[in-house]
Amino acid sequence: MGEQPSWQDVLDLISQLNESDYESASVQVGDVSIRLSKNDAVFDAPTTAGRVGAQPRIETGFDTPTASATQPAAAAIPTAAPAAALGDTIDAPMIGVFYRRPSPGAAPFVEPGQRVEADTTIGIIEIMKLMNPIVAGKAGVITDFLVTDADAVEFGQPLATIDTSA
Amino acid sequence: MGEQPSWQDVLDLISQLNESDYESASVQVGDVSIRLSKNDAVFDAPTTAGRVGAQPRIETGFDTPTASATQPAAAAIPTAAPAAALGDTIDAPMIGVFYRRPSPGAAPFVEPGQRVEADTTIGIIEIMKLMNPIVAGKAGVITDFLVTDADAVEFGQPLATIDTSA
Amino acid sequence: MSDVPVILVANRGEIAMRIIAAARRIGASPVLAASVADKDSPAARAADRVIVIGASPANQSYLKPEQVAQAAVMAGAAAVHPGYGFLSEQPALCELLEEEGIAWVGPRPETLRAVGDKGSARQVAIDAGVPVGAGVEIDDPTNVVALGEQIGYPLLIKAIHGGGGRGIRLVTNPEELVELAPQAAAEAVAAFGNGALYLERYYGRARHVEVQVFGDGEGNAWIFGDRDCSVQRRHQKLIEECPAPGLSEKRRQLLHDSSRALVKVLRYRGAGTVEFLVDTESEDVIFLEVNARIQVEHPVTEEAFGVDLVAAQLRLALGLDPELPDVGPVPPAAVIEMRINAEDPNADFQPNSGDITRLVWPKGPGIRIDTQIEEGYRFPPFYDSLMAKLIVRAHNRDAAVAAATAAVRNVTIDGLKTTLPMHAYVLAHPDFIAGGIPTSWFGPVWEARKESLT
Amino acid sequence: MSDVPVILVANRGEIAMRIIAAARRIGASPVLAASVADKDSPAARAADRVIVIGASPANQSYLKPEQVAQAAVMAGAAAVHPGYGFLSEQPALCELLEEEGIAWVGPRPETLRAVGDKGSARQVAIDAGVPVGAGVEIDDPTNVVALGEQIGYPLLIKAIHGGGGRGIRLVTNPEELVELAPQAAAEAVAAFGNGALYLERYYGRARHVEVQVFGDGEGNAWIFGDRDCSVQRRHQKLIEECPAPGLSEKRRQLLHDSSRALVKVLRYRGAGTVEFLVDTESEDVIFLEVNARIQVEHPVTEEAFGVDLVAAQLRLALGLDPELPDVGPVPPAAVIEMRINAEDPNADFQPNSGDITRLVWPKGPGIRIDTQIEEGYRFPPFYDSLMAKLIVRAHNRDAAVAAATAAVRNVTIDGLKTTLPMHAYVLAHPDFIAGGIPTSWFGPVWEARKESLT
Repeated sequence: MGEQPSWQDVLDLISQLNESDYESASVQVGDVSIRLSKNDAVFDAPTTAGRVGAQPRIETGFDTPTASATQPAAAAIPTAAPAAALGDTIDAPMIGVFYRRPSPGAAPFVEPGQRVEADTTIGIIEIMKLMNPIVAGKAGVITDFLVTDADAVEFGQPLATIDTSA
Repeated sequence: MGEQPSWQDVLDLISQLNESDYESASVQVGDVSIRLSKNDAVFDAPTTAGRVGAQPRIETGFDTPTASATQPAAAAIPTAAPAAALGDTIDAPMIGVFYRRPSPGAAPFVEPGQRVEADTTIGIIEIMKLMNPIVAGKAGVITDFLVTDADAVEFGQPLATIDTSA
Repeated sequence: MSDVPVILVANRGEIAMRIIAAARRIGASPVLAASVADKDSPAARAADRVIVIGASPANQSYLKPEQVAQAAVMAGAAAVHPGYGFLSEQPALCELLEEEGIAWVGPRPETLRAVGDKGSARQVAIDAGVPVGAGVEIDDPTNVVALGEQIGYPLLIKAIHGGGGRGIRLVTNPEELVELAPQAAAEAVAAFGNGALYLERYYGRARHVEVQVFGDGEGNAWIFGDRDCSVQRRHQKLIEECPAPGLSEKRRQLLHDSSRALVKVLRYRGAGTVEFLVDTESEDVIFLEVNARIQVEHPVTEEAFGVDLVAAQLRLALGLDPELPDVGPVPPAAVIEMRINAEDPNADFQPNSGDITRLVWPKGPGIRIDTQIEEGYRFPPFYDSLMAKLIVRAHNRDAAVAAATAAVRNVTIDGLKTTLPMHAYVLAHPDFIAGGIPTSWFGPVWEARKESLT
Repeated sequence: MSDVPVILVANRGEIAMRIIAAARRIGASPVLAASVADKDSPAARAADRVIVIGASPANQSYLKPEQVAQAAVMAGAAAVHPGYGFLSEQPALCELLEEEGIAWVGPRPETLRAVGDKGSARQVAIDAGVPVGAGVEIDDPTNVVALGEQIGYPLLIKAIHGGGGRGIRLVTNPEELVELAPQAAAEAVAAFGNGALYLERYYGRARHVEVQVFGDGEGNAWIFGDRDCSVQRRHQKLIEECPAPGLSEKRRQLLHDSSRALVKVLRYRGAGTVEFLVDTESEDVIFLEVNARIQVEHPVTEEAFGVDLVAAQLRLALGLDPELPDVGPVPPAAVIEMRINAEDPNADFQPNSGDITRLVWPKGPGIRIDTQIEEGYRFPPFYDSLMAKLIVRAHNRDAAVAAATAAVRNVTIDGLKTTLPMHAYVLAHPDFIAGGIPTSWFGPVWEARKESLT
């Protein structure tokens, strides 16, 4: 970097990092060093080793394979954590009223613990008296339903959790 | 960094960090180092000796006797300033035009390097044709003038730096 | 049921903010039906609740009647305000809501149908005694002189089966008509398989003037003056003002009386606009269409007359007195609205989207800003390019133009290209300052400016 | 020298924002003279430059003429706008600036002197033929019946050397006067060492009505209608409106003509206000004083008439045409301003300061907010308690009261106690809705409310 950051630069960077999605960050430029953490689970190691010239360096605290990689700030933004398999959900593809059964009194389409394929119907969404079958969209084991039978749901609302690694 | 942060800069930074989402932070600029923690679960390095419970902690890198003292942030605001001797300034007590000499062509009231007492006149501020002598306000050695002769100055603007430890 | 009625806002952007404000004005609870892209928008934050109705593209959310109706049911809405565009003039949503006993903030579905089609709207106008454009079918292309006289010059020869601008010829005198009519018939046969032609009067230098009406649904009308919306680019309005400058008392009365007659014939309910073409080269005034909704440019009328049209719409839909005054034909102020679009006027008005990094609005007397944008707002690529409406009021038109000029100069929007430079240019142009420019004015003037810069 | 004139804004808070907006309106560059406490304020950010003139307490900054003048010199100001309060009616700053060739946005220093003193202001009014309060000195306390008749009842006996409310007696009929006058004389001798008394007419149920004037400095006046400012607590205005409701044409004409005569006599320059007491129990109209500055409540006039008084002040000071229209005596709209103060109306209007944690303003037609506050702003303890002015305009007074009621309901200011609950109460009170309450109305009504709550 041609010039040392000014004090204002430092303030701006901290402010920018605060608005970012990083849990923690460490930036060192020349003799300017900034380390920040939103969860405190970091900074145990000797972090100042391995400077990359005068490049700004950001260290995230994620314990994933990418955590210690050195990369420019801009590149880091959307390449987030590898979707934890257990947290996967099946989301409502439309607004309406969600039913787990084909008709009142009938057995549910699926129960938690049951394995589904992408095209397995897991419920129905009624929108203005039109019934729309809802399929799982991915294969796996339904771990839980997040809405109750006959709940109104919005577009994109998680209906059920699914373990796609199972 | 070309310039060292002033004491006010440090206070501003701490205030900014306090309003941020960070649990902990460490900032080092030149020989100024700031490390803060909202929960104290960090900074296991040798510098963490002498923590005061979960209080935020400020460590200045100024090489003064108080530099490594641990103190709460709130207390640090105006009183705490163990007046870093080198960074101390004499500020304009009024808006006006600052003169270093009693009259054009005359010798300056004081020169950098010169020792002053609290009541030593270091210049004049003219406000709407009224001349007001400006005294140092504290004893020490004038290290530098921050404004040029006949500069317009605002209220509170630093006029000169003074080493009060000298 | 609570005694605070819920208003479902079935729109986005600045008009969603406007409807939310009107709901708050009358003490109702605004709930926003939003696409995923808008679920955290400023309008979403301003509402009491947000219901996500569909994906970001409008055709998967804002344009789906059953999704909006479902949201209205879920919200327990007493009424649904559709804003403008989207489903605002579609009978479909209106009818779905009727079945659910939810009020529609707009005219009856039969009104929407009657004015939604050019042909039937023309017939309604004729029934109401409103002047419509002269048009006549040609029986014999070799015998057209009398028909030409009947229509007047200049006129257009149009192939009845043509469309999209094809099969149209401009004729400025009888000699041309005699020469071109047989040719056009032959070409129409060749191009469309049918040689039927008709003649229509051509107004190359007409203004767009419209009348703000508000009907009680039983044939009675409030008339809130007129607006001039002649600063247009490709039929898109850029600047609107109230009142229309330089209208003779006689013309104004014809416009207002015609609009009143239409409200009566339609038993029109709520806010609407009757659009006219007002010729600058003849005394002709021609009915264009009825816009059966609140319009983008309604604020100029509100500010000119000191009324709240959107609150009045809501009140009427809830079965209340709309609380509107009877006013004179000319308001006691002049108001100008500038549409600030996320378009680059120096690059053929190409739309752009992205983050608004800095935003400063002018302040002071008579300034109103209708917008959803704020600093840090990410202007989305999915919807139309209207970012904000800058509305300026003063005691007369000269003062309003001066105030608008200063207001435009004092807007800062960083991060996106906007139409602000275009507004600055138009407001300083002697033709605009003089008032009464036709809709054909802006295009060539802006082109000429571009050429003068290169 | 640049052709963009610099305007030094010698004030803070909402009026600093207002002057900055007016400077931008006329294309000038606003520079703020700020105390240390205000150096990072919203007004500071809105200005092109900030000059720190002194410490936070006003008597070390905003009240120091030489510090403000010095800032004006340093800014290269073409003119200094003093706002209201602080140095706005002091000849001192005005004269310092004159020496430097910097324009003062306000009347001449001799005008400030002439109207700054009650006695000389009264004499100016008498010279201009403006009705002043009847007052007469008592020669002989045992012979007062004729003097009493001359003044009229009720009246006040005042000790000439009394003051601060001491030595004043209210008398409602001649018998009381005969009995009390000798007593009062004896008491005055005992208390003030001098028994001199005078009689003054007492108006217990008078309204505060004022006229907005704008003089060209050569004797010509624009009159921008009147304002009613009778909702007062201990002489502090809480709510103002334009026009004053229920004034007869004759009274209005007397007020306006009197104001015009004063402008002429004073060769008044710029914006000013002539305050009157308008009795509700007699036909009396009494001159109170001339306020030789822009007033807090100027926006109601601006919105009612569609003018920019502050921009006009700046233009006039810069030697330009103020660009003001001639208007009729009654504006074509009704406007109400509510002063939102950082005071707790339920705790004797005790002021408070601190952080504004949440701030939501109502939006919609006819709403204007004049303020410096924003979310996160730390309301300082050093200055007066005015946080914001909420100004609402509608086509008539009933609609304006309704709109104001809704607007107050839709303000959210968290972090500080404000006068909003007081506004909600007054706006809903039948006396206020009826219009024309006297200045003595609010005090007991608010007390009675408090008692009814406990």
